[in-house]
Amino acid sequence: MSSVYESLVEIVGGEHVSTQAEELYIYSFDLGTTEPHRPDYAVAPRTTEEIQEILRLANREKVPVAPLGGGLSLAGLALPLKGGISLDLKRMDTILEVNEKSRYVVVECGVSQGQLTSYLERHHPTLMHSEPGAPPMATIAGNMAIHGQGDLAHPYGFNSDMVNGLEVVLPTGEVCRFGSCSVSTQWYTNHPLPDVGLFLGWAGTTGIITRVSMKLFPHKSIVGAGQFVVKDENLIPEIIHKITHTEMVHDLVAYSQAIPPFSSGLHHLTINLSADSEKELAFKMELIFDDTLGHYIRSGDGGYLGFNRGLQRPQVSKTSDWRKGGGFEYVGSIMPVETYPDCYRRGREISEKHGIPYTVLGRVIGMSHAMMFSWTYAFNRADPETMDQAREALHETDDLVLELDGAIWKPGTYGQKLVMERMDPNTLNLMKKVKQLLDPNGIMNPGNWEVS
Amino acid sequence: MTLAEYKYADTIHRCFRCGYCKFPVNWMDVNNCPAYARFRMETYSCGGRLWLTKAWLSNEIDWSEHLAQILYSCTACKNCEEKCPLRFNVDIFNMIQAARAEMVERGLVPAAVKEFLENVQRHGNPYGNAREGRGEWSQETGIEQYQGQDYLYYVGCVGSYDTRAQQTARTLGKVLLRSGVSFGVLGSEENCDGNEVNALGEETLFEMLAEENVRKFKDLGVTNIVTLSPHSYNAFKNDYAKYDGSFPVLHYTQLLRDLITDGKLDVSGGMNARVTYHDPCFLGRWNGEYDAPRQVLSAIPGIELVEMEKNRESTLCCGGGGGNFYTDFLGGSENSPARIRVREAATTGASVLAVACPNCMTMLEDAVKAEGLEDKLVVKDVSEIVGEVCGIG
Amino acid sequence: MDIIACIKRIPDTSEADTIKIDPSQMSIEKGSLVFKINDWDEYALETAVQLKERTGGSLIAVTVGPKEWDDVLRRALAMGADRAIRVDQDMVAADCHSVAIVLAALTRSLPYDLVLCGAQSEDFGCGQLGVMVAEMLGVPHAALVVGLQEEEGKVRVDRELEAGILESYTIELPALLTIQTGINRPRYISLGGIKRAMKKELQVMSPGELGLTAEMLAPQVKLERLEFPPRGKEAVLIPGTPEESAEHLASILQSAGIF
Amino acid sequence: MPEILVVVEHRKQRVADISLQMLSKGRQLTDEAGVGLLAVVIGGGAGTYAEELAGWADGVLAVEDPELAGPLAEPSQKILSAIIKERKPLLVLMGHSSFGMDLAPALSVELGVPLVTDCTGVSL
Repeated sequence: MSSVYESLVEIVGGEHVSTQAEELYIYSFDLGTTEPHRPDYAVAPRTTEEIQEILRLANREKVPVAPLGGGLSLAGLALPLKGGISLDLKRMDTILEVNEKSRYVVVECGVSQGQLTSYLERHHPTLMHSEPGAPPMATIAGNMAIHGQGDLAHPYGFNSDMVNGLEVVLPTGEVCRFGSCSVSTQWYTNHPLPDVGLFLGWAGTTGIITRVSMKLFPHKSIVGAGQFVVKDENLIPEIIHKITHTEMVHDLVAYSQAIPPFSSGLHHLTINLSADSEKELAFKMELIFDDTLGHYIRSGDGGYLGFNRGLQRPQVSKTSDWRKGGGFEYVGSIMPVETYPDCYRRGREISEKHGIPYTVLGRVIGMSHAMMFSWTYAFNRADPETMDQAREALHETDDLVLELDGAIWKPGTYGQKLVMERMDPNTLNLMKKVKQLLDPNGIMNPGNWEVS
Repeated sequence: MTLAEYKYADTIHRCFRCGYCKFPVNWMDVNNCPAYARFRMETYSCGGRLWLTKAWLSNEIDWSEHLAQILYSCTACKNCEEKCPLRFNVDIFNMIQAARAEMVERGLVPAAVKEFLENVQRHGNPYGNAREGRGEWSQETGIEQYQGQDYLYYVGCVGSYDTRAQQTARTLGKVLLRSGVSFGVLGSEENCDGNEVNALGEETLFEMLAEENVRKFKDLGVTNIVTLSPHSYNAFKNDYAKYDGSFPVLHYTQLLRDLITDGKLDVSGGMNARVTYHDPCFLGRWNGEYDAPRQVLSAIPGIELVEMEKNRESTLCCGGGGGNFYTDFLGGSENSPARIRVREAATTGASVLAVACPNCMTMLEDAVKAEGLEDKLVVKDVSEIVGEVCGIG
Repeated sequence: MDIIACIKRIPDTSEADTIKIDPSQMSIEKGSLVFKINDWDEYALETAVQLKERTGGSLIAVTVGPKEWDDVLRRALAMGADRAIRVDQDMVAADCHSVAIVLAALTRSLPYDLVLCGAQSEDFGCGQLGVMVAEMLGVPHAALVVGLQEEEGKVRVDRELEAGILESYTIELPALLTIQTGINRPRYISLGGIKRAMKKELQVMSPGELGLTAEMLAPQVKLERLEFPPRGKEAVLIPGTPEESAEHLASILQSAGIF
Repeated sequence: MPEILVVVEHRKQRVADISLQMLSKGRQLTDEAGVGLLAVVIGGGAGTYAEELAGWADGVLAVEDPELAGPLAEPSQKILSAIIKERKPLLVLMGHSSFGMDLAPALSVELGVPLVTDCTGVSL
């Protein structure tokens, strides 16, 4: 075994590879409820070339490699399920290029959400990217790889829809480029070349993304969020439909949670607006809160809770402290917007059955084309019983998603099995062939999307 | 001791390891936890360190040299407490310190920490230098021994023994003399203030140092203290009260600011220089004093004060806190925090990097040399800048 | 396994220039010096404590010296010794042979399987004491031990020879070993630990209680004089900027007839 | 004839440097005092050094013993104490090496002969 270690030291340098108990302990944990899986090596490369050498070594020695970004997928997707190398990519954190005219950014795979948001605010104030609600440590590429969504999901869709190009190291060590960057020096579009979209949603089982080009969008000087609340969950789909019809809104989220108690059973809508002038803002406000939502207010079905300027950075980590337990995990799904009422009701039942304060959230994707719906289960890391409760609730929720005819977003191994059981057999078989083609020795993040 | 007896048993597991603690306030990079910036492995991040502490205390992992080094690589800079969105953030360093106290009691500390603490036990300073030599820095400066003057000018170990920091101690003494301040020093009678000893977890040794110092100060009739180092300032201000030693204490930049506003210190001579100021953690994040040093610098005509992007609550620690100026667990790389910091200082176009702490002075000056920036950037203590303006050599 | 660890108190002279030889030229000025456990003995103590932690049994720390030597025994107790004994006799100027006689007499009066001493002391550096005590006790010994593994009734020992060669032995107990630095990493002795160890027993004995008379302790080797070694080759620190020091160096080399 | 005895160490078919220093010091002392210099070498192959040592010492005593591959303190002590009791040398010189430190103190106690170590200067 030591020969692999010595080779790794040669590739990345002694300080960036460890087989010591402390590193193996920390890199065996996901932040959610997934059981720990211990790597044999923790490795932190700095360049694409180092990753190539690591993957060639892994192929020679049949050592599994699990790529790791921020490690915040909360579904164990970056855990070394079969041991081997936990490949921490966060040292590759250079923002390579921002192109104002074509509105795109090229980043290394370790660039974090917080870092990019800050960079754009300081250097390109008229541009923004679709920042997910995950903690700022989450990486751009990692979020891309799981079909993540951010605060521009409505109106512009999944973050993975915003890919302009990828640089990927294949499991066998070659570097490939997809999109315009494969033929030109410009990373401005993913199309029109033959689409070889084999690296998003695969949970890192088909290669390691080392560079990403991503679309950026106009960032207006005034940003803020309006709050609207309704009692009846059945109204949510139609309200979303009407709001999205105005095409005036950035990011539209409906959520409901048991804490604080007064809000339990209520459904809040966070409506992000942005404008470059007070006039534009006033016009949008009137269009949304008077013309579109006015009659809900007058009929007593809904309430307007005001509009506050400036977007507060997402503090989702606070959820991890609800039970003073330093932990939560959620099932994400991609559902039709009209299933919101069932998702809420059935989800609330599961939470209450397991004694967990319910938290559900629906983020609109595109023009109400779909929504990411999540059920969050907090637990107390020091109390295994609550972790078991949360784990059971998560699995039951995975089942619920399929029962409601939806699709699980970034499923862990349990959810993957459910999805594969229902997936079209030919599609499943194609997935198998693709993986065998790209990863003959089965070293790329094994344990994920294992087609039996 | 088992996890149950650990003072923060009900808090240590609440860390979600979400990584906020690695960022400065403006989120620009993940280098603001100095140990993580140096090693870029999750074990060295604040979250990693808390998880490892819990794992060790609940016997999931054994003690090892590597674990001790990880625990002691934290420089007590409190960036994590500034950034963590969770309610237990006020206790983060306390949790690390309590784990260190457990390692101290079991005798299982890194060799460099053992040396540091033994030298303080025997010689009253971490360098192991003889006590008689502690007052030599003040020879031929006209600074007097303390006998009841208005202020006790407390210098601290680094200022007393480190050759570069001694110059700062001398200059400040002369500036105070020039301003007509009535003060005296303890010279070879001065003992370690214990701030780093406390941070390293040797609680009983800190208690002894504090009690001895309080008794000595009271015997000498000390009324006010002014410190050269924010580390001493922190100990006297926050930790000596429980040993019945609540003396009014000022960091010297606070005194200089008052002297200037009261007209007792004339800085009108001015100095033409573009200066950037580095907030020391024990003055800024620990004690909320961000303005006094800046007010002193801004009072000097001709000084153009430019801010680094990481300033005030977002300052990037020089890597010298928590005993690291001696144990140097974060040294030896271009990612050593001090070297990252001087590179940032250079990008402001400033020719002078102003500091207000002897630890920062030694760490950042070495970093300027290591980065080959001597011709572009010089490290000066705020007192030295004031000294130059007043024509004090 | 019952273990006896012999320790010595010596000045902490990490900053060499503070040492002054007193007018009698028979010892150094104690004045402001600070004292500690002899480095080698600290490694021996750590070896003893680890052995006791592994095998159970008792560990007694012993020394020969005046009242102020109690502080090193307190530290030994804090490190893990069960009890401590001091033979009240100031033998700083005595030769190793006389000290060995005292230690051998004391050891004979105690239950022991293994006696551990430091290989030498930082002050006089004779490196004789342990092996002399072994000979007096008539037990097998090994000097400069860098590795130790206990077995049933015996110990496996590694000795460090020149050029990094290791020699391994198995020695029947009871035995005496002198310990070389680097065998382990001595633990830190916290002030809290020392305070807690105050409760442990520290027994003081006189040489008489061990049946020793002044004549028996008469030294075979007498200390005549202590002095600093004569200034050997001169090392000169050439000050100034690179240009100045280069010039200065050139002139020195020329005057030395090298050019 | 009174004499100075030098205990010669050898390892890997070579006389140890420290022993050469002892021999040259012994030679200097014996010339000054007009006494004999005896080199004693013990262990397997001891005889092979006789010629080399003869260049220094007036006499060489090689104690050949195949079992004694390397210089072992305990058996060497028995042999040396017998030689010293018989020849009663004025002075015994030995290297302060890992071998010397293991042997000399024991020999000194057994023979009741005073011992000084780490010497940088010797004169009769």
